[in-house]
Amino acid sequence: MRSVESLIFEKGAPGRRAATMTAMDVPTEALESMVPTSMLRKEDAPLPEVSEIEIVRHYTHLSQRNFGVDTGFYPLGSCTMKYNPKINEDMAVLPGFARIHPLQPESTAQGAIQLIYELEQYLSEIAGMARVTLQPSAGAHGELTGLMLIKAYHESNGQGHRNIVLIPDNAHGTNPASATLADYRSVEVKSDPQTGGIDMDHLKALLDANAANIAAIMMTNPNTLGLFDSKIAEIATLVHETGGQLYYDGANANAVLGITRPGDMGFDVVHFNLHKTCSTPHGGGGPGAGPIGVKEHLVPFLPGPMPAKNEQGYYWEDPGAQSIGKMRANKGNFGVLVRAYTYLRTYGPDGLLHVSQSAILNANYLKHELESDYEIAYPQMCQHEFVATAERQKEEHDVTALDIAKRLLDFGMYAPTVYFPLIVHEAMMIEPTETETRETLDYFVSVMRQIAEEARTNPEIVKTAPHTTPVGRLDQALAARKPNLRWTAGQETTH
Amino acid sequence: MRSVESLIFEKGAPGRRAATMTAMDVPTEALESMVPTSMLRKEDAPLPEVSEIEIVRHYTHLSQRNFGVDTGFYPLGSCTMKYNPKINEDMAVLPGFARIHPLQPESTAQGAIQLIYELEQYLSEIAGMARVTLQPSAGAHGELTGLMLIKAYHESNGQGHRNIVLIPDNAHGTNPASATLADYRSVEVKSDPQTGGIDMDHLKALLDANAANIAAIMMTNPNTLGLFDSKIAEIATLVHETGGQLYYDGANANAVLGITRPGDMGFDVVHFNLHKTCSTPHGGGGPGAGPIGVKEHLVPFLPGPMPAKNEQGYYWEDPGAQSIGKMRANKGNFGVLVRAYTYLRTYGPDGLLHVSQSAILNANYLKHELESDYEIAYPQMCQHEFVATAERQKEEHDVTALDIAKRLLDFGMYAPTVYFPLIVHEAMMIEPTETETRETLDYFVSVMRQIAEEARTNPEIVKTAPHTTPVGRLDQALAARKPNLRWTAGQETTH
Amino acid sequence: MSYIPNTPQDQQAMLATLGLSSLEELLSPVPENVRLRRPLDLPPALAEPDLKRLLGNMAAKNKNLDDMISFLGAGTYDHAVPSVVPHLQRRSEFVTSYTPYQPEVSQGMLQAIYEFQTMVCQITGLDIANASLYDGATALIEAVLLAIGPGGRGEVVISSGVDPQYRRVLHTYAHARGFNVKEVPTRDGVTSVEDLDAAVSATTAAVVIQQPNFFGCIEDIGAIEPIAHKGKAVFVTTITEPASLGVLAAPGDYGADIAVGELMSFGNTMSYGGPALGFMSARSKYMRLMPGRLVGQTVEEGGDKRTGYVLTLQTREQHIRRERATSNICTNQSLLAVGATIYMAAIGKQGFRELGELCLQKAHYAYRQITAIPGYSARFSSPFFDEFVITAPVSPQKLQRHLEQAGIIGGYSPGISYPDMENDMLFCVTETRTKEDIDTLVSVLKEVQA
Amino acid sequence: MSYIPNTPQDQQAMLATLGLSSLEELLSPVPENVRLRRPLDLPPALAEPDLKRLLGNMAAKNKNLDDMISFLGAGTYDHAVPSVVPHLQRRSEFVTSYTPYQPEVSQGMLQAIYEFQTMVCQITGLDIANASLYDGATALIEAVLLAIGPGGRGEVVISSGVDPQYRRVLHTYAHARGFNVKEVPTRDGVTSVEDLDAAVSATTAAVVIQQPNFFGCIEDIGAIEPIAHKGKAVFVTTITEPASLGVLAAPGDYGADIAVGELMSFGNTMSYGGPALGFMSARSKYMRLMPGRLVGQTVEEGGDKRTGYVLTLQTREQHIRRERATSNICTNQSLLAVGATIYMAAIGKQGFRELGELCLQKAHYAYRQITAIPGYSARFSSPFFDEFVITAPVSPQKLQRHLEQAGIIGGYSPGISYPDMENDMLFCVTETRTKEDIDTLVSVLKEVQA
Ligand SMILES: Cc1ncc(COP(=O)(O)O)c(C=O)c1O
Ligand SMILES: Cc1ncc(COP(=O)(O)O)c(C=O)c1O
Repeated sequence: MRSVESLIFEKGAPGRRAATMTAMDVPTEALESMVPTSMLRKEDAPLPEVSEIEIVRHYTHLSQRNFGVDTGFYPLGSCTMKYNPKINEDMAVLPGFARIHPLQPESTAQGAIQLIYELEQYLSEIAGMARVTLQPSAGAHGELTGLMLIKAYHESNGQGHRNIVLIPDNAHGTNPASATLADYRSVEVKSDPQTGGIDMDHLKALLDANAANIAAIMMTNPNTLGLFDSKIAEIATLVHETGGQLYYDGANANAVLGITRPGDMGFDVVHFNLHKTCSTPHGGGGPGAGPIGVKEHLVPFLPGPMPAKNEQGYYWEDPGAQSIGKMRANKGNFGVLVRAYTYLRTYGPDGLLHVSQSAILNANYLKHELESDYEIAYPQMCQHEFVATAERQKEEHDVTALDIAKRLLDFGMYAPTVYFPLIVHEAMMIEPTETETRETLDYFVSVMRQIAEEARTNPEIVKTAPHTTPVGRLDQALAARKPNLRWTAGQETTH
Repeated sequence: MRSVESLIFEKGAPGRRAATMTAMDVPTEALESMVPTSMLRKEDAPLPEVSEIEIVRHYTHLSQRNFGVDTGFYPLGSCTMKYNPKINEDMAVLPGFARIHPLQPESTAQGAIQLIYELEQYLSEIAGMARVTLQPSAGAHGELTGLMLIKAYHESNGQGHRNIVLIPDNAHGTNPASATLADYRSVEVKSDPQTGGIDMDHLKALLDANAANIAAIMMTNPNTLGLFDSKIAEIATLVHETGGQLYYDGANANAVLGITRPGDMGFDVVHFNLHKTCSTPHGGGGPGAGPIGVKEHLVPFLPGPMPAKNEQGYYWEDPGAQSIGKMRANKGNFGVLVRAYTYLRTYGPDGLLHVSQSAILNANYLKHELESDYEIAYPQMCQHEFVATAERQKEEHDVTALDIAKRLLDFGMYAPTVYFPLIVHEAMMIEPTETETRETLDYFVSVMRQIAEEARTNPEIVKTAPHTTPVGRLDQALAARKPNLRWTAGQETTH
Repeated sequence: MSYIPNTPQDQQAMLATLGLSSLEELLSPVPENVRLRRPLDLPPALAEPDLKRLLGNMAAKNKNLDDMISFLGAGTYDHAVPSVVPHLQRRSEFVTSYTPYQPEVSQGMLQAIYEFQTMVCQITGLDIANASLYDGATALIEAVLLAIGPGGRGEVVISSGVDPQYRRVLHTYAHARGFNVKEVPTRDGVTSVEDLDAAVSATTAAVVIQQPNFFGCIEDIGAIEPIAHKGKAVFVTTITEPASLGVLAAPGDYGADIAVGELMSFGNTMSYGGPALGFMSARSKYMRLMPGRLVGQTVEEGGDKRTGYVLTLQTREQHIRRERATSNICTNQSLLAVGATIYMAAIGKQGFRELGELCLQKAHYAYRQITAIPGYSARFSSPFFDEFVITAPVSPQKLQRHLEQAGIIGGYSPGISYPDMENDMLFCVTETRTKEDIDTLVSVLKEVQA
Repeated sequence: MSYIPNTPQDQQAMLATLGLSSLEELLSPVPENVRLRRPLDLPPALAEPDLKRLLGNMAAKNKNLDDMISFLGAGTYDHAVPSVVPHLQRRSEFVTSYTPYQPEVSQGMLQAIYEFQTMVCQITGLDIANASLYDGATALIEAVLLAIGPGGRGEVVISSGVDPQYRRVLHTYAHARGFNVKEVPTRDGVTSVEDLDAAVSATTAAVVIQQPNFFGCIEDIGAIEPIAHKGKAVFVTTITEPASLGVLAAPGDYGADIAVGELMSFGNTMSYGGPALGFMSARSKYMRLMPGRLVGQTVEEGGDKRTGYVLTLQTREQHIRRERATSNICTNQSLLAVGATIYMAAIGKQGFRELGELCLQKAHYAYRQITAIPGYSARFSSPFFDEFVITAPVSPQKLQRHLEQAGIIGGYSPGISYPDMENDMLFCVTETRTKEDIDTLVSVLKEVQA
């Protein structure tokens, strides 16, 4: 049933309260004797005045207006929306992990440093890298960190002038955005329309034309089309020959666990999205963690501190003079790292291989079953995801990928990633992950086929979807044209 | 939107698993060498074979198909569906409370015994009683305990022949059912149609006729009509004069905190429903806790053990020879007691008085606002609840209390208790509790008025309600005629 | 701290609607002769953080199962709870709902209970089960009351191998209700078949045993069942350690008419023994005599006839049948039933067997190690599941003092209830005890000698 | 343990559909020259209970805030979290959702973030706020990058009263992006106004301070703001201790253009410093330059025009604008923003002020007690909020050893970053420290003398 929840600001009444503060158990002094009057707050911040039951019902209702992996199938391509194990959540909130201060003495944080130390080892092994820093807060943050490392490396070799980062046309937007932040110029590499991999001729041409200025190439493998670039070893050689470095965007690492390692493919730097590959929940947008693994030659440049161990126990080692510095306060998203650690210890080596194999199987199975009704951008065997399109539906019935996405919501499922990668028209990027049952996949297929049938016979129902969600399609244009980014007194919700 | 969730047994597949068991880390022996073959299980119990994600989605969906206080207004009369504070839940799961064994040495359970010891004191003070046993598991269990105490008391006085328990006609069903279990005969006392209290003439007649055989009278005050029986002191005197005891059903204690005490009214025994008055959550049916408070003369009969304290600390004292024995294994619903303790310490004396005052205000406010559209069974000032009726709607438009209850569900609220107390036709027993906002009460009023209007103008919409719930009205007759109390292989859910 | 949302201003406005001006005026129906005219003598209100500090300190005064290695069972068992269970069981829609009187908005709880009833049948091998009872002890009582019938008179025969607490409760109820209880002694840790045979007569209403019994011993049902059924008695079996059903025969398979017991250890917290989770499972013929709530499957009244769940056969219950109800129970243990349901789904068919095997193997390993220590001997030779009685060279009090210093909580002292077992200790070893835990226990025991 | 639901049989059937017979065949696109032909060298899989034991032991090796009385702040603050916050924040519909790309089924998260944006504005007194950034340090960077603009060159002036970690991050970014950073020294614990005046020029892109600053001292904004604004610089204020805003002037009121900082301590776990909750609030004119996600209110396209929430102004972001985006951020800290939102609703208007007052009063009580001890003196005389620097008679290392024995974690040692503060300790006293805690600290300090 359609419904609207008014804002918390529209609830409550003057004087209403929920949580109470601890007693003032010390002798007090006048505020003015402690703080110059000019620096005292003039008016109370107009935060809500609501009772606890109002808060509980409000946010309970909001949660009920939100779809998560626990609600149903979430085939959002590139996002690896796998099941988030409950044990991970429980471990992260153990007081010994959740209630510790980042600056407390090392002697009182041995378990925390040990966990980080061991997690570094596990990720290094999975990536085939020498060392890993767990500092970056998410994938994009990792990308920037990695590019800074590459930059520091080039500078240390007197190659500080290298200013070009090659980025495939199907890359994620964070790749070029990160390059800009590292003061690099992004140059697009075309992909091969047949293989979906890098267009080798174009790559060679770009390398030739810019040989002295190539800082790096950023790639995912499998790429965002879900295709494994089989030329990867050759690409690595070519890029390395020009003096460039290879950066591996690990957003698709769920396809390679125990199968192949970025380090072995020839990459110099890799980031992980622990909130994808390692099952830490995405929390409606974050937090995540984007550890960076590097080959030996980049180790001196890593940001600090790094975990270390001697006879006395675990400790934090300050970085050397070549370190790029620090990417954020403290040691990283520790709460996320606890979850990832738990995940890796749950599966072990055989389990992780099976994770990737199963993710690949689920994707190929879906691809196969959808072929009859939808165009598949690249028909070959895919890895953990693939790109279907609504081109046929668009052309024949004016039904778009967006329409199909919205219609899926009516069946208790989330939608695939749509209109990405940018090089595929009407793209629907589908990533089932390994944690879905065959029955769920079959249900998704049956719904997708039904939607294809509706597009043929009753396109209106698709074009006006969704029909069963709490609200109908929202006016995005209005939101951008007249931005309303915060509530102001007097403003009212329409029901 | 209407929907059905298939049973967990219809999900999964052979060999699917969720939780794994700890490793077998000891040397093993053949089962047959340890257990006689005849006593070995022949076939595995056919429990579900499901993966963790299936379990999570299944029970998440089930929760979404359930309405709680956290979802919305729950004016279920006699059930005191007040807000269940979250801190109570957190305290109850502290490992020091949740992970302790009932038989562990007293020296290792000092905090637990202390909590029980202090909670007994608080409840004694609230009830105006000498001591309280926290053993009974719920209200009905408390009733039986109380009646057993009364019986033991009479027996100790050579009055073991007393076999009648007087019970008002508006009493809850557990009262006579408990009397039967204590081998007592229930005799109904009429209530006065004007005051709603005990019909004094009828009471006197019953007392006269059965003077020597009166074991006790069981009453709530305020009673289930939400009315305070102002004759209570006189009733107590009359019953005591015949040698009978007074039992106070504390289900309505939310109306009397700090205002009046069962002990002061003349009652000899009282039970509390901590899952009502003390805000412990009802859990969809339980658990609760039904502590019993008694006057001094009944103390020797209390079940054991009872908490005690000396210089060494807290300990459990075995009951004396006159004790009735034991009402259940171990010490009571400790997890519930932790919540109740937290609740009482949250409010303190002034707060508890304000709880009852506010509950009474909310009830009178609703009663006043509904008077225009509904019959009110007893028009006088009520306590924490009151009984409205659908008599007018029934007579004029064939719309029943049940129809109105169902229609309320369409507006995101639970329904009042209907058809209880039995003496009121088309009863709708409404208990808002103190934790509801004025806005919520006003919304309820507006919906009730709308329903009254619908009964006049469009009765069908009420009679076919609910319309927006996960399922429509269910066939209760079929359920009772062809009971299906468990799933059996092959049985299928219809969607 | 207060959860009353309405402010004094809100309340004044509401009072004004009623034509009143103070909260005190609302109390006029309460006559002065019973009014409390002083504040309650209770500790003052505390703010949330201060209250948490207070209760945190109180909880810390208890040694919990994470602080100590415990070998206590005796009716309350420590089984590992998968994380998934509390995450789902504690969803507030379940926690904050009442008994599902309005099925259309209570399908979640109703369906979960229907699944609970089914799973209880699956593990007991019986036909039906109810929605829960207070605990194992009162479940046993309810079974006996069912057997006794509405008259409330008659006699039941119970093995003294049944948990002493349960028997104490039975005597308490029997005295009030007016029926007789005959106890049958044990021999070598199991019910004496000869004495049982002598005790059971044609008029015995119920024969009650526990399997495995309080000593952890496995009763010889092959010998007991024919005796139980030689008259018209209802044969009731009590299961306090449900993990045993992973490897031991199901009550339905060995001729029990009713199985009752305790399921708290499946997915719920131990919480000093409560809230607990009594269950009752029975042959279909007892359907209309069952105590407590029953959930049934049905369909919509309307045209779509979707499947749905309702409370059913309510004419058995107190709110309809009143003094003639099958029981007085109203509030039960639903939320714990939800926990047990999710638990059983989570461990599943295979895990349930493995659980039984783990407990059995670990307990037997511990038994072999302990009985190999000079001075320690097995009290009984009967087969057992995950508990066993050891006769120690010193009193259990002394033993416990030594164990406690090593961070161990030893077994229960059955001497409390069985006078001839003064130097005995009842050890319990579930799957939550590691080999290392057991070896630690053994090494401490070795040091304690007469 | 595995979360892969499909069994080998399921997978065989699916492979058959694909005309394949083994999982290995699915890996054919990965050429042999990059295949890993050995198992990963990782510890073996663990069952859930065994893994819990492992991690439980690891967690127990850390001393947590319940084990010790802590006076550590220095950018990470311990504020009590009302129980209601995690109960709601951790509802799985929030936790397990992705960035709300499909608004129709993500209204809950979108509305919560819209409320977060509003509350951030309410406490900062500024016009707009975004949906969160990684942490306080990177939020500061984002503000500077906004001020610097797309060219990426220019100069920013920052007070050395800003958290040394934040400044370290700024230098790291500045080096890569290619802009300059000038640091201004402090005098008596606050930014030296003369030096600031000298450092800021007409071409300075941003002037950055922290309020209260790293020493807990309250900056004299009345003197700073005119200097910051004398050219075209963006005046950025950093707030690491948001409780201060309960009593201290709001950035919007003292002329800041952008306020950034850290809100993790509002409703979230401390978790060794992360995940954290960076925020950015600004004057409206920076709306289209803001980094990160923004949620906006809108209405349905259809006839009913119900209110709804969407991600908006996305053309600023990397997935649309790519190399010309205002930031590279994608995944942010939404779930922590939800926590902070519920927290701010729970403490409310009145509680927010009280929180500030409690911290202020308790810290000043501690300050008075400590500075009264012979040998201990205040390092600065500037006003402060809930942190202050004490010069001790011994080194902070030695002091900490003594404190640790008494179960206390002392303050941070600013000497690590400020070489002239070798014998100093930065004490933090929030509302979570009781008078008893403070008195215990004072009594231990008294015992420690040179
Ligand atoms: C291919 C790819 N690269 C990079 C990213 C950025 O990662 P994050 O969101 O963790 O910053 C994503 C996230 O969606 C991605 O899919
Ligand atoms: C008036 C009254 N008495 C007794 C009871 C029985 O209490 P319980 O459900 O806790 O057994 C109730 C519960 O609904 C009640 O309302």
